[in-house]
Amino acid sequence: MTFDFVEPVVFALLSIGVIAGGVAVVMLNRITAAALLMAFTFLCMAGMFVLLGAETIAAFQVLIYVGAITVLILYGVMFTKFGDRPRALFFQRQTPLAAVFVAAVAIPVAIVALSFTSASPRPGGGDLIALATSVFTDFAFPFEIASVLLLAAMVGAIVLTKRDDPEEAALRRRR
Amino acid sequence: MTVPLGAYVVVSAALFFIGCAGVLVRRNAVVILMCVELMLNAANLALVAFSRKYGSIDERGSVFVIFVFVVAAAEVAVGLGIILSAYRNRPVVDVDEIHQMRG
Amino acid sequence: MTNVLSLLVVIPLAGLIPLFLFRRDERAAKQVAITTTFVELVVSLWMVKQFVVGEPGFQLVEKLEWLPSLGISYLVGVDGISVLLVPMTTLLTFIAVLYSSGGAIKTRIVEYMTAFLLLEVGMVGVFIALDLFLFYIFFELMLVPMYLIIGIWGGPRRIYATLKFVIFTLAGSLLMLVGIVAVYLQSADASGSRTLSLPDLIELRGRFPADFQFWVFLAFALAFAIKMPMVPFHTWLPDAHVEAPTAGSIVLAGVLLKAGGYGFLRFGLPLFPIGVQAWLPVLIVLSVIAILYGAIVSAVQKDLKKLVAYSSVAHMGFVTLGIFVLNLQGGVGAVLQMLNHGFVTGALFLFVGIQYEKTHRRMIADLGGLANMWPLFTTFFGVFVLASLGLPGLNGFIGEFLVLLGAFKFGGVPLGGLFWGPLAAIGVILAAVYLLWMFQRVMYGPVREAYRALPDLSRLEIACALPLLLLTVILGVVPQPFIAYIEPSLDRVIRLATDPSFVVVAFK
Amino acid sequence: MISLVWLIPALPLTAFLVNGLFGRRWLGQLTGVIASAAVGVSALLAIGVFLEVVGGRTQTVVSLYRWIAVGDFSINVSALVDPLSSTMLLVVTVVSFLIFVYANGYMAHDAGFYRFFTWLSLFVFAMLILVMADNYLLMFVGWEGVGLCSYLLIGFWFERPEPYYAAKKAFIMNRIGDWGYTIGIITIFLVFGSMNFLDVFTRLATSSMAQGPLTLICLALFFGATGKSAQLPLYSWLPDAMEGPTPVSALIHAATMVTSGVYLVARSMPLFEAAGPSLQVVGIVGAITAIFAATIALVQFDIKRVMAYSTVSQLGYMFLALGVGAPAAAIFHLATHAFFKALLFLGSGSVIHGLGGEQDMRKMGGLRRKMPVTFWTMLIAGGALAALPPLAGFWSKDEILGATFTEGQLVLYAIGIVTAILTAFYVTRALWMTFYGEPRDHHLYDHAHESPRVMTLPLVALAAGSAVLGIVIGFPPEGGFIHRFLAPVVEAAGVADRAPELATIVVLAFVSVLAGLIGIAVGVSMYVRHRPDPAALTRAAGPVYRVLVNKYYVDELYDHRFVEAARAFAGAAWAFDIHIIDGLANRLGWALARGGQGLRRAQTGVVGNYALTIVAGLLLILVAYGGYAAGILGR
Amino acid sequence: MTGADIAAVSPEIIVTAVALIVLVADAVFDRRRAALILPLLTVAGLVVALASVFNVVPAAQYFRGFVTIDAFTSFFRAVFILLAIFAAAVSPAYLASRRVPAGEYYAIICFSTVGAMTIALSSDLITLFIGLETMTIPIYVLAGIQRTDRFANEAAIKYFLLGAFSSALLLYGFVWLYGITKATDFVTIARVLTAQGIANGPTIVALALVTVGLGFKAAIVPFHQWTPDAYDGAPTPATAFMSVGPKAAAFAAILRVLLGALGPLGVDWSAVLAVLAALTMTGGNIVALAQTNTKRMLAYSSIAHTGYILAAVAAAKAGPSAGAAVLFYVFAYGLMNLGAFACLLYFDLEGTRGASLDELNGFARRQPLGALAFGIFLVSLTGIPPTIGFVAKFVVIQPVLDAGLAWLAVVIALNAVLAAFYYLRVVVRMYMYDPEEKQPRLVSGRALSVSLGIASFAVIVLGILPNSIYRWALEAAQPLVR
Repeated sequence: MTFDFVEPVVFALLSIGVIAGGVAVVMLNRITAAALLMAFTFLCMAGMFVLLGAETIAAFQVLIYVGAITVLILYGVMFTKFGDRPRALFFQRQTPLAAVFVAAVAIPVAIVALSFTSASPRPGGGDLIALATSVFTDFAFPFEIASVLLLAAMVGAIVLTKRDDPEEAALRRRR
Repeated sequence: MTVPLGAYVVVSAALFFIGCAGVLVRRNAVVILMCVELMLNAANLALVAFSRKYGSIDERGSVFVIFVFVVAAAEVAVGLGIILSAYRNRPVVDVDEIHQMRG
Repeated sequence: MTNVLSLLVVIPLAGLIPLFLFRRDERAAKQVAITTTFVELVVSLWMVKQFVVGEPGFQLVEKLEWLPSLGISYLVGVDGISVLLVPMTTLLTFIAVLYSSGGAIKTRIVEYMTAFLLLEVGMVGVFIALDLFLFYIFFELMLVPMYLIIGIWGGPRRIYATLKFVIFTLAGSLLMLVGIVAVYLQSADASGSRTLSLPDLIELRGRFPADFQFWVFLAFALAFAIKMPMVPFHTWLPDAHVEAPTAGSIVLAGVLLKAGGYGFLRFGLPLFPIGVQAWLPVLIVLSVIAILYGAIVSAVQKDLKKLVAYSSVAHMGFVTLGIFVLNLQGGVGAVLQMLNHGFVTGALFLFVGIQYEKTHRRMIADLGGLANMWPLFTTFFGVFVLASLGLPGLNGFIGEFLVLLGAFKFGGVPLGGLFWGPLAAIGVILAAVYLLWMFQRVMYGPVREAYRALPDLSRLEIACALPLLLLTVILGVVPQPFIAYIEPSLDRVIRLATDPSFVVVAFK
Repeated sequence: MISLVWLIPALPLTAFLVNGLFGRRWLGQLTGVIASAAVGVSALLAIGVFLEVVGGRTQTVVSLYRWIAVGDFSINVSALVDPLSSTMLLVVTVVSFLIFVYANGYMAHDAGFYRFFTWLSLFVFAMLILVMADNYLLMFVGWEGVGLCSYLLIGFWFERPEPYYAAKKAFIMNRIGDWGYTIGIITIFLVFGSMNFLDVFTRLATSSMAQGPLTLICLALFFGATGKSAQLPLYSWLPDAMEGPTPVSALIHAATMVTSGVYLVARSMPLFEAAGPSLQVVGIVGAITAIFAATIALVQFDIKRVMAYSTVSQLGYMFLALGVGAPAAAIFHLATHAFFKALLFLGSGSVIHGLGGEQDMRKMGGLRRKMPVTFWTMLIAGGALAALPPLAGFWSKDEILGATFTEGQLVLYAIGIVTAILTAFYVTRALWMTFYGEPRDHHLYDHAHESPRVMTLPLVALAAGSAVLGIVIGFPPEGGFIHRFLAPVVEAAGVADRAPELATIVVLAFVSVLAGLIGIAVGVSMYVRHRPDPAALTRAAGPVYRVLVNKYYVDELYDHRFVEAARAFAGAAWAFDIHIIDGLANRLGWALARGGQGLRRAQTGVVGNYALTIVAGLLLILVAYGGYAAGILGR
Repeated sequence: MTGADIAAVSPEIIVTAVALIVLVADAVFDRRRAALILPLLTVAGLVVALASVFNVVPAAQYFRGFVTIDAFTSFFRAVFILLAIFAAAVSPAYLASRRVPAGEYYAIICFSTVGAMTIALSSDLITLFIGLETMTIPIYVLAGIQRTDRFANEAAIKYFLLGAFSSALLLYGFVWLYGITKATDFVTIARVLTAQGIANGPTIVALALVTVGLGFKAAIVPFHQWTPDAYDGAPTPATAFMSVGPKAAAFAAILRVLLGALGPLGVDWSAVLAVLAALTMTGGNIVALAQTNTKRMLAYSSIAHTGYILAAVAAAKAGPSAGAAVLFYVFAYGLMNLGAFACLLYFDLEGTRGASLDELNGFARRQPLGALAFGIFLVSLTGIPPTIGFVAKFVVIQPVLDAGLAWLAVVIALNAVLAAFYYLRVVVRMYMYDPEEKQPRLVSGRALSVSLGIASFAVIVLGILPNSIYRWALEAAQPLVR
């Protein structure tokens, strides 16, 4: 088709969005804003998935990340409420050192990353059927285990956050 | 013309290490959690890219992504739980103020 | 009955059971321990009786599949070298337990006796094990009980002393463990089957290349040198002895040190002829240094126990010298010296302990004039001192003289026997110097009022000392029967160690 | 009789065991009787053995059992009975018996009576082993045994410090000598493949040996001998040994033990003959010791010390004899000396006994009236020592000097003569100061008394010996019985016994007698006529005198310089042990602990830091892998 | 999905079931009865699971090749379940005294065990990753389960944040592997890498990321720093479990991934792992020397032991003996280290963490058998015969030397000496000091004492007769060598 310049352009825009969003999450002072920008990053990511022709994944991405996870984290932010800080105080003392190290690792990795070259790309089109079948046939066992994982996580979250029973409350008060 | 696989991988790498840097530099535990999520997402991007660009192979990559979603969700749930339960005891979320145990 | 050796290992373990049952009753515990060690002693003598004199090889051998997946087996046996060391061990243990039951130990008798029985298992085991793995297990099994004995029932600085003892010993033995594993791997044949049994390894030692032997022998030598101890690894000894309870010192000096010299003879020489040749100069020089250095340092000791401890360093120097001159006289002398040192130094520690129990002094300067009040004590102690300084007619002389003879015959590098022999002989003079000096300052001189009332040896103490005294005299006057046990096996070991087909390689 | 030879040492051994085990509790004074009886019987046996040897069984080996045998090294416990050893047996047992009897009286009131006889019996046993042994190693047993007993007996009164210091000094100096002995005998084994006298000498005769090893052997053995027989440089223990009871001095430090060095060399004569220069050394050392000790004896006031130095000097004579290749003469002198020197000691012992322990001659004087027996017997002994004919000393010493002269050792001969003069002088001096003149300490004098019969009888017996022994076995000179008897043992093959013509013998004898007379004359003139007056002479010879009185300052040198140096060295060694060897170990532990503390600080407790560490680790690992892949780090 | 498949994973199913049953039971019974019943239920259920491990399923691939059942799997399954049983058995007294929600506690242990077992049987990256998370995430909760304890909170936060971070790294490594080899199952990955030959850029990155990720789980220096804090803060029985279960699982993962999938790159990683092993054991020991709190000291010592195990991994080219060494050591380590931590339960009162050295003074007088057990565990950790710890050292040194890493063997030996120093210091305190005045009372639990008795006895017996275990480990290691 003739609009084959579309993909690069969209890709460029999306990747700018993804990276900008990420940087913002790291740099922004206001937690809530950071959380929202994370959601934005996730959205751009979903766009990339679409661009890659993985609509189903994109859909999941929107549902789980933009939906569930962001909301969860926003809750977390609100439960652990606190005022914004002066800039000096929200980076750790080790920041410069950390920056150096991360750069030292990231740059070579990024260069290496370029060496991936695609073989014949697969024609676009839905991936739902393929996905579903493989998940419920080949990947049956990991899938079961994943459910155990979710169950465990649920139990854990509950046991950690459920209301204090009287003794515990007493204990806290004693502190 | 189509975007080469390398480009996707580079973007994912970039996002991954941005998240990585976030973990290293931020103090707020919740923000660190977000950064970890970014890293996972970067992994997802690479996965999808691989699985779509390699025509020959099946959906393993995409399936892997699904599982990563699950893991991410679980981590966030448990992580927030931990952070909150700690916050109840001592209203602090700055990780570098949490160092009663050291040495 | 052929598995008398296993019996020797089992008896003390069996003794633990009644000990555990009577753990509330101290008298019973004492009796159990004494009986057990006595039975052990009797059985060990019975073992000697079954031993056929003149056979160089291993006898009373027992073999049991133990770790087939590792090619390791429970293999025990004795030859002329070990057959006498076993009864020495059991005798000294018996005496130690007997003496301790006389009130020298006041607290936690049951644990104490338990430790001693375990210790006896380890000590006997070391002398009868023919599989390197088994040997190592027994070698280490000696460690923990002695660690407790020093650490719990020891003197004021016991913690420091006992930790030092364990750390030094472990440092050596763990390197030896690496060496053992190396031997194990090297023993693999084409089919990959490996072994650690000494007899097989002696057959297979052709597979040990020169550089391999160089390093692995070093690993073994370190372990044994620390155990002996050889200068400069000896500094744990004075501390351990000073802090250890009397019985502990007896066994430590009498038996544990022997494990080192025995190890050299049993494993070092036969397995690594080239390694031995390579390290020979160092070992000879260190031995002579130990003889002189130990004597010189003992000469200025203010503490009786320290003095005896350092004298052990010198005596062990004779043992190593005798071993590494690699000739028959030297070797037999070394083994005899091990026996003699076991009896004599054991006795010396016993008497220092008795003396301390009475006077509560161990500083030589605080003592004196004991001879007048304690004629019996003086006589016993005097005999052991004389034996220790190598007076002809007593046992000490035989071993040292044979070692010197071997040293003179020694033809190896550097400088040869006519240099090292006379040098080592000086050690005999020095022994006279420091021992007599000690003896007369402790025994002679005017009676101190403080000690006037103190009693002479008690019956128990005499009972402990008498066997040692008799052995001291007998070994000095009629050593030949004992030599007859040792000689053939030792001859075999020396041949293995000096087998030209190996030694030639060492010098190319 | 010879087959019973082992009974001779066995009896004293039994006495030792019996007295040792039961003496303290039950036997008490009986111990003396038991011991004396045992030795007496051995003496009888010894006489029997001696006669049998004289009768012609000149070489018998009586073997008990195999002592040590390792490989090519084999030693039996067996006795060699030949003229030499039987002579020694005789001398030892007889003299010992007399001294034992004497000691019964002398020690009667000592608390350690039983101990004394226990150890004295042990000594006799050891001494007999020494002389009977048929190989060097067994001889070494006796050799060390007598050393031990002398240690025990010198330190007999161990409540006082001097005796046990003297005892230790004696033992350690002997040990130093034994170092030489050990080297000697082991080298003998290396060279000859045996330590048995007969094997060694036969091999020596049959095969030709290199000079080097032989010389080493001989010098080493001789060094041992100097230790036992108190020759330079290891003589200084003997005078101090006088701290022991007098019978001990008489038996051990005059008659028997100290002569064992002479016996050793005589025994090894073939070796010495074969190793040329060493014999020369023996002679020179002997001569120098002789004159050296004699000069010291000139000025001592302690009567026993005079005798001690005299002993050293006389032993010097014996070595001189050995050195000039006249072992028979040496043994001859050994025998006579045993008698008259023992007598001198016992005599002075009796004097000391009579004066209640006083040993200083300056406090004595005029005692001849108080204790006649002691006086007359000591006079005989003194004459013998001064070599007045026909007393025993004359014959033996005359032979030594004669041999020296005929060997052409004129220097040594001169020394010998001078020493003879000195000897005569100091013995005169001693006897005079003790028995003549006016009593210088009246209190002592009044309480002085003659010793009991049990002590005087041995004196008389010994006096008889000192008087006639020489002429009995030593006449005619160079051809006496003793020569003919000992010749086969001690004269090495090939050494033709020189038979000098009568004239020389007479002249030499005359000269030595003259020397003796001169010495006596000088002594008499000095101490009877005070011309020259000793005091004046002392003042005149100030520095020389001081040197002599202080025994050439040798004790100072040995006891202080050497010992101090040794002690300092040992102290340094110990410091090294503690601070360097042990210190290193401890410091290592300390360093590790500090390292742990340091690393603990890396554990900040801050999550961010941990994460950063992880990333740093990631970086390092990337580098490492990259390096390996690029082959920089090498695989 | 056939019956065979179900049968193949029956142990996992049973353990999960146990978890659910316990949760239900916790809801049903009141606290007092629950305190008694829940541990019984757990232990019983786990024993059944253990039995089911040995039911004969032919060694093969199941679930379309996503599940590998072989000797290796069953060995690790057995180890995990054993450790879970032990951990469950020693806990009750503590849980009661600290009011820890028992039901969730046991359930979480079970969930984590399921994850661990999944790692052991996984045959591709995805399953392994899921298993790893299923094993880890419950442990985060376990560390913080005692909500009212600040140390527990801190431990949980640190462990979680770093854990999530390292998981991300590991995941990214996996992703790259997938990108390079176009596959996620170990066999194919190995094949492709072999074909590709020498390591190139992407491979190196992937390898590095995987090493770091797994290194973190196993607490290898320098990725170990979470260990002391997490172990220290977590409730002691949780620590006991954390210190062995996840570590064992981590090594299962390391073996599966490094040997199984990345075997072709062995030359690269074995050299690096050797160095890391040396660093790990030395670092762990030296810092442990400086500790005064026993719990923390044991935490560091567990790092040192990781080093020993890693040495065996680095010696992989020595063949099955290396794998066997890893398995045997993991087993031995699990037994003795869990025991050692459990011994601290005697001292673990409200508001204290572990026991300071002074608190240990005269322990032998106050609790002779407990002290004896502790002593045996410590001696075994030191590696002195006749204990399983010694045999473990022996079987580890063997492949290390065989692989030509003599220097590493010597380092191991010297480190054992170093370790003796602080282990024996504890024995000194227990046996050679007298009890202090008015020491806090000791917690006493019958279940605790009994299980400690059994464990210490096992340490000795298996130290004298280790043959069966070692043979099992050997055949379990066979599938790894291709």
